[in-house]
Amino acid sequence: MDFLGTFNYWVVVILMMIGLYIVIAHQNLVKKLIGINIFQTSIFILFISMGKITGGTAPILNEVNTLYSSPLPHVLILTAIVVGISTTALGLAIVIRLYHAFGTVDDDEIQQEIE
Amino acid sequence: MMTDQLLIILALCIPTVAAILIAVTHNNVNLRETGTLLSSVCLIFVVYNLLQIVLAGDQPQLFLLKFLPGLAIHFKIEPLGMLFACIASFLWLINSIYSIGYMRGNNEKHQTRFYICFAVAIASTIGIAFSANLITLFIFYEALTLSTYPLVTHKGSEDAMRAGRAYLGILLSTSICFFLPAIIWTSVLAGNTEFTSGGILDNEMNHCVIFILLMLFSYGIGKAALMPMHRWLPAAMVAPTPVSALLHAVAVVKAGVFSIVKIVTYIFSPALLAEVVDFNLLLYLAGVTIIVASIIALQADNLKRRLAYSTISQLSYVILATALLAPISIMGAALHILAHAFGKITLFFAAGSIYTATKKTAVSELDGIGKVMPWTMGAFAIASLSMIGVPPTAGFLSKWYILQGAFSVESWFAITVIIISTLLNAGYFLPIVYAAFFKKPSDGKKLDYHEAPFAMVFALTVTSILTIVLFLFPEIPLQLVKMLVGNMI
Amino acid sequence: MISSHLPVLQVILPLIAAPLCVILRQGTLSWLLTTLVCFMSLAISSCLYDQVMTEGVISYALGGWLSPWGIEYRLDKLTVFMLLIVNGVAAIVLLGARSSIPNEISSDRLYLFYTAFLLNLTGLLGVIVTGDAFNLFVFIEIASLSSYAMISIGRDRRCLYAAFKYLIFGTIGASFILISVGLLYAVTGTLNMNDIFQRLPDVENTRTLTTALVFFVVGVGIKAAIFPLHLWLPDAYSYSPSIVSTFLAGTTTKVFIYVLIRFIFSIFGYDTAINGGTFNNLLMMFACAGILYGSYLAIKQDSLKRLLAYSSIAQLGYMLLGISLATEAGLAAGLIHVFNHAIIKVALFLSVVTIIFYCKTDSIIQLAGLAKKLPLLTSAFLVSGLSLIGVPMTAGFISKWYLIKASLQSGYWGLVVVIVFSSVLAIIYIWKFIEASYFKSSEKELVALNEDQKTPCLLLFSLALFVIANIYFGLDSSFNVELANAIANDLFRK
Amino acid sequence: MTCSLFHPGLLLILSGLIIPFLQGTRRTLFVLLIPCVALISIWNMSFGTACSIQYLDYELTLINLDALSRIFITVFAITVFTGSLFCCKQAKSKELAAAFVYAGGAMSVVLAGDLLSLFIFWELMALASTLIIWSVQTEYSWRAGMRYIVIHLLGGVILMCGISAYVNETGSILFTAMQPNSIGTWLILCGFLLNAGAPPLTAWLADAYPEASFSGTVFLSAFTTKTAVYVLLRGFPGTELLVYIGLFMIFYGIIYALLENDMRRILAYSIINQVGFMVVGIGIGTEMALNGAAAHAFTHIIYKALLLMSAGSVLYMTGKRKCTDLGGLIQSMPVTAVCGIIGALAISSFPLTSGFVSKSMVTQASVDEHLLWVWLLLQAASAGVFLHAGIKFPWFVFFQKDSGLRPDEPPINMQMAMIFFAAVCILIGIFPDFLYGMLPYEVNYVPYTAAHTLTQLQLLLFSGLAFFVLLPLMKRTLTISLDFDWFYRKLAKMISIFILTSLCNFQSKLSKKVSALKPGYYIDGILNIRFSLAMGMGLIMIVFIISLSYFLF
Amino acid sequence: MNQNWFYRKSSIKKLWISAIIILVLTILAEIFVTLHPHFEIEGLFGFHAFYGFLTCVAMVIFAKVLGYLIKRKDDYYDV
Repeated sequence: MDFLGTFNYWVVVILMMIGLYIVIAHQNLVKKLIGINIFQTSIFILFISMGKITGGTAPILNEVNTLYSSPLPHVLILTAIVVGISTTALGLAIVIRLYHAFGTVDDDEIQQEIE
Repeated sequence: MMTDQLLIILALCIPTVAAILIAVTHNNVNLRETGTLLSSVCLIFVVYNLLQIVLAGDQPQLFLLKFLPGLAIHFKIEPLGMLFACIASFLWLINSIYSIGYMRGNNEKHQTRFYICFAVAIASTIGIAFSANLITLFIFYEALTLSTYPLVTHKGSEDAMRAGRAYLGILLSTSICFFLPAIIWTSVLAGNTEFTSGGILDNEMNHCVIFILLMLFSYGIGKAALMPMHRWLPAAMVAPTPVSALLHAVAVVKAGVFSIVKIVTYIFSPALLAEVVDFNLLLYLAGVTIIVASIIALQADNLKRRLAYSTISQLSYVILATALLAPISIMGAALHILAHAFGKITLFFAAGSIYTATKKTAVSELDGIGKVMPWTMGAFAIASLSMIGVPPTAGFLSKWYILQGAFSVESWFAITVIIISTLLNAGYFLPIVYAAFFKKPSDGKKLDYHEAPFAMVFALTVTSILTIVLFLFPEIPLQLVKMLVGNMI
Repeated sequence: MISSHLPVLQVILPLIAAPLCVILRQGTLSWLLTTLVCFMSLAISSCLYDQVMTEGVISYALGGWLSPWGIEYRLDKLTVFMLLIVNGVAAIVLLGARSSIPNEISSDRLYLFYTAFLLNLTGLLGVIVTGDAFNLFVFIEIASLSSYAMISIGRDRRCLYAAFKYLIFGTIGASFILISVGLLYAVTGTLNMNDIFQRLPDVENTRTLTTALVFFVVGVGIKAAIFPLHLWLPDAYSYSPSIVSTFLAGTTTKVFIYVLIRFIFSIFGYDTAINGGTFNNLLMMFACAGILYGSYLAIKQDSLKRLLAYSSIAQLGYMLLGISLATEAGLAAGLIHVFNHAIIKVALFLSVVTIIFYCKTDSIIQLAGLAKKLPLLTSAFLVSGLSLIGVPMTAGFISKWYLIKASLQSGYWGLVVVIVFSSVLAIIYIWKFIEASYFKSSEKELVALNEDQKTPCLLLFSLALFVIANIYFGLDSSFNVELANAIANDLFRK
Repeated sequence: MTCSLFHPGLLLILSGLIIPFLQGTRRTLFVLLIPCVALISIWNMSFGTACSIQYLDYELTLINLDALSRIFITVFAITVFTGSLFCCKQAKSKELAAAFVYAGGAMSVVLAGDLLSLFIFWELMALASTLIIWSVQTEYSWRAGMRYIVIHLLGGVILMCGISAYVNETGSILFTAMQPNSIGTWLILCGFLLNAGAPPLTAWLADAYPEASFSGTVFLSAFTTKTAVYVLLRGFPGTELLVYIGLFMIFYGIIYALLENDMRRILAYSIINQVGFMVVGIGIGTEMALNGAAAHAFTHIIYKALLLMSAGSVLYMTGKRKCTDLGGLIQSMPVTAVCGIIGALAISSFPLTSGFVSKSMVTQASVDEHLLWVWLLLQAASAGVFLHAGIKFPWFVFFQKDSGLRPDEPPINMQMAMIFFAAVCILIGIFPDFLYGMLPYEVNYVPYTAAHTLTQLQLLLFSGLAFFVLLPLMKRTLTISLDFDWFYRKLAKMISIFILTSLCNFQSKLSKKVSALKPGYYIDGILNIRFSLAMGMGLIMIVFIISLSYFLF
Repeated sequence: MNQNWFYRKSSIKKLWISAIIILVLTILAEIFVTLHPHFEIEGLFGFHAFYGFLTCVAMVIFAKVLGYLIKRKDDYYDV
């Protein structure tokens, strides 16, 4: 398989791994949320790159060309992006309240407090 | 036909109604006690009528509830169940009389809780006696365990709690770990779990499955106190004596052993077992239990602990008899349940009255007590003769049939076990009788206590006389037992 | 006319009610609205039940778009079964919330709680009803987000951390499910579950299909808190407000078990997914490990809610066990346990809710001698505890009976031993509380009931209802047993 | 209950239960009257079976009277009468009651027509005799009684197994003559032999009887062994094995009596010896032999009771049991001494005494059967009897060196009893027909022929010569001789101690090892570590990779 | 007081002499009485006399030897 053909999928895999690494390695809760975001974007890229059909133009009907790349993934990802943003928003709101409650955003310190 | 079902319902409801009645009248002591006595009397009346019907030959049935396609609470009175119900109901009356005397004598607290749980235990025993399929048996078996738990932890002290934990732990875990899977497996194998004479399992199931099933049942019923699963019985000794009398003679252990006999006769059918099972492990287990429990009883100085271990060995007598798989020995097993019930309850009543009168529990302190408490120790002597199985008492009857069964099956192991255990029984019962009657009080001073309260002594003498009367006029139980074996051959 | 649009109405109704609650801004009024909505959705789901029972599978094209393009709602017996469970639990739990919520959530946030509750309900109902894979993902996200919100709304500051932990786990899970949906779309080109099922045979055992299956199973595993992926559950259940944990315990995990069943049976086809032998052994291993781990740790806990949380992990293991047997009887047993476990767990949690309402604590040591003060309440806990153990005449016994029977029929000896051993462990941790409350006595004053709070009659009513349900379904279990068998039959026949 | 009330056995048992409630003269009168009533009732009861009860779907016949059982019942009645005369004033009411129940049990066993009722009364006899031993309430009697009851219960259970096997095989319960061919009959034979004091468990007799009270041993000696002889007579006449067992018992009795120091243990061993004679008679099995055995049993009960009464009165008066501190009592107790000597002569079957009349029938039977070796051994044995009982007992108790004891005569009722029995011995010796009339089979034997008396005299006098010649060899030593009971007294104790100690230290080692492992600590350790968020994520990835690889490869 | 006549030295000797006389008489009596022996060994003259004597001596000696083997102190079992 030539590298260029599957370039998109390699990007997806790399981004996904980065996202997961950030969630696992970093103690700061905000950074974990950023990691989640990167992870989700990698999935979006996966979906979008599926939609492209070689040689297909943008899916606007006109009489000239007949081959269009399918619009469906794009539509799906729109909703997925909305979902991603709302998750991040909720996460950040919780982090703010955690900060008010515990005075810190560091995962280990909060865990000590809870015991 | 209608009256039979009414009678069965009555037999089950009277104890439960009695429990409620007792709960309601808990503040007025006399009313509560008369309530208990009254309900035990009418239970005996109902069971007596049922006895007439069963003796006439037919087996009344009653469908109560059908909560699953294959499962239903269904009662059918067959001779063995009838015998067990008579024992339970009659001894309930005797035990209530005794415990009234005991509770008053020692002014124990929580008396109402004691009577309520007692009545519920009797209700579940009747349920076990009349159960027509394994599920009903299992339901009432669990009810019996749960209702007797508060009795064991009656005192509420720390070791009572520990005893209660051991009691419940072993009984519940064995019943759920072995008994329930065994029941389910039988229902998978045989389609239903009804008790039908001639057994429901048939020959072409592969033999080791049937063998494993038998082992699951015999260890599942923790109440039969086979050796590794016997720890709960001595632990339950911490309870007051009427409770241990109930535990040992009337309800709990009897239910255990009764269910084993019922399962072997009505689920496996001895004929099938005889040809399927080549290595009779149950027989050897029961034999080992008898010998080891008797040896431990030899050294137990606490009187109730010694009686507990003697119960373990006597129970394994019944299992040994059933494991012989000969019709006659199963008759012997049923009779032994009867003989042991009366014998052991007298022994516990005697232990209780000794404790009430003299606050003594160890065997070594009983020197010369016979002169001061002639009635109690007289009854104790008769009951221990019955345990040893010497002729003038009922113990001899059951031993006679078990031996006949053993010979018809040519099982030398069983015969040697019976011979050795008779000697061991004498070894740990006669010293007590000797010490009571023939030894002068060790510390020399004149014994200043007197006989136990009248109610206890009355109950005591009644049961001891009964052990002899059962020997002289064994017609009714014999007829019942013959019917049990009759429809099996 | 209405009756043809019932499937979508089921989902739309709570969705519309959520913003209404925000507008009302007043605790009791929003409670009234939510209860009203819940009971109406319960009514809808019972009508749907009758329709499905009479006509068989209902297929409803959302917005008139036909199946390959638009979103299609397919309702068969399994869907209706789950609808009844979720709506029933939601309606009854809400009754209890009336008096218990004000103690645990500051009064100004009450209406927000009810909105989150309604959104969660919408999400769950959507997940159950939808027939489209991507739509399933969207509803999962709706349900999860609203449950994070509900957990974090409590007064205890630890619920925030629990919510955050659940958020991270939940999002990762949902994204895995999204990946698997994407891969399925890439392979089959459609998102409609039914079409995927038709097109799958011709892409048999390609690598992408297996990766899609693995992604899906891990994703649902995290959401349904199956054994190794359950780490968010104990904190989420024990630190969140007690009514929330009751609702979560009763419904969320079961809905995701439904999603697992739905995907395995009506999309991947049970022969490729399960019967290959590789998959169900794995599932069975996780289930057994979960059962033993959950029961063992439940014994160690002192707080009642945490104890029940770990016991839920164990009970989930039972459901998974039923499914992983890959036989009709096994699946039926699993479904029966889904139904019974809902009843048992909600009854137990409701009794814990009432205990917390009266005594403000749920630690067993401090609750010693409770039976003397609140005899009825402890007896309710006792009955539902016995049902959890599986004592005969209770609902738990029926599911235990069928589980052991199913595993015996397919010859799995180990499973019988695990089931039986874990019910013994169940005895121990239930008995810990029973012994402390009945047989120990404590001097200090337990019931810290300030006078102005009147007795929570609605809460007691809902608790009583569930305890009676426990006994009733123990005695006459024909309803859920026949339905479960019918479902298993359908799924296996297809 | 179709049986006439006058079942002598039940009569005695009932009276035994009444005795504790009587005191003083009323008790003495009652105690003396009952045996006479029993004797009279037996004599005017016709032969054949009576009093049968339906029990446990078997037909129990309580009375099956024929000449054989009548002779035993008469001798039992006489012994009860004289025994109670002997101790009516001195004995405790507990012991007397037990003795009556014991005698009643023995009579009922003799009368029993079927095996089941025989067994019931057999066990009753065992219990009552234990009570007699225990009623003396000393530490020794407690231990000996315990061993006695355990052995008899063992015998009882073996008998019970035998009976149930026999009933199982043949279906009938009637007590008729049987051959030891099947397992059932073998066990029954062992049960009977155990009660008769046959090897290997012979030790119980010499161990338990001397521990009873001075009057208790009189009763004990009369009933257990004799009922055993009766049941052997009726059950197993002519079994060849019994001859050899009998001979062993004879020589066992002589040797151990020679070694023995306690006077009543000498008499106990001589009981075994005499029973050996009867067993040999039963073994030979001809009419003459069976007659001889029955006659010998009759006479043996009387002179053994006489000997034990004299030993009992010596014990009662001096409180001493050992020969080493007895001797020279003739000066102060002439009547007891004379009765003792008459008893001793009778036991060694001196002409003109009852022993001569009955024992010679057994030897004559062996002659008729041409059993040379048996005859030789029997002659040697009768010489030996004179040696160990005929001379040894009176010599060491009454003559020997003068031990300085001057006890006076025992109370009058004891003397009367002894004189009565001495007279009976002499009477039977002189008029044997009185005894021969009662024997079961027709008797055509003339004991007093010149040749026979002469040879008997020669035999006895020369054995007396041998005694006096070897007197220094037989000096009494303060010792006891080991017997088979060593096994169940010493060996059993050693084994049980060994088992118990090894069991408990095995258990303690095991529990130490297990606690060393500290299993609980590790499990808790693993399960309780706090799972941080990161580790959670890590776990998810691990699970994901495992399931992926699980599938793909 | 002087000992009972029985224990005096002189009477003992007298007793011994009378015993021997009786013994000799019994042997001589055998000549007159016609024994009709059944076994041929019985026919020997004075068989019973010496047979009785010899067996008693044998038994006493055997008992003495056995005594060394099985005799124990009095309190052997009391321990």
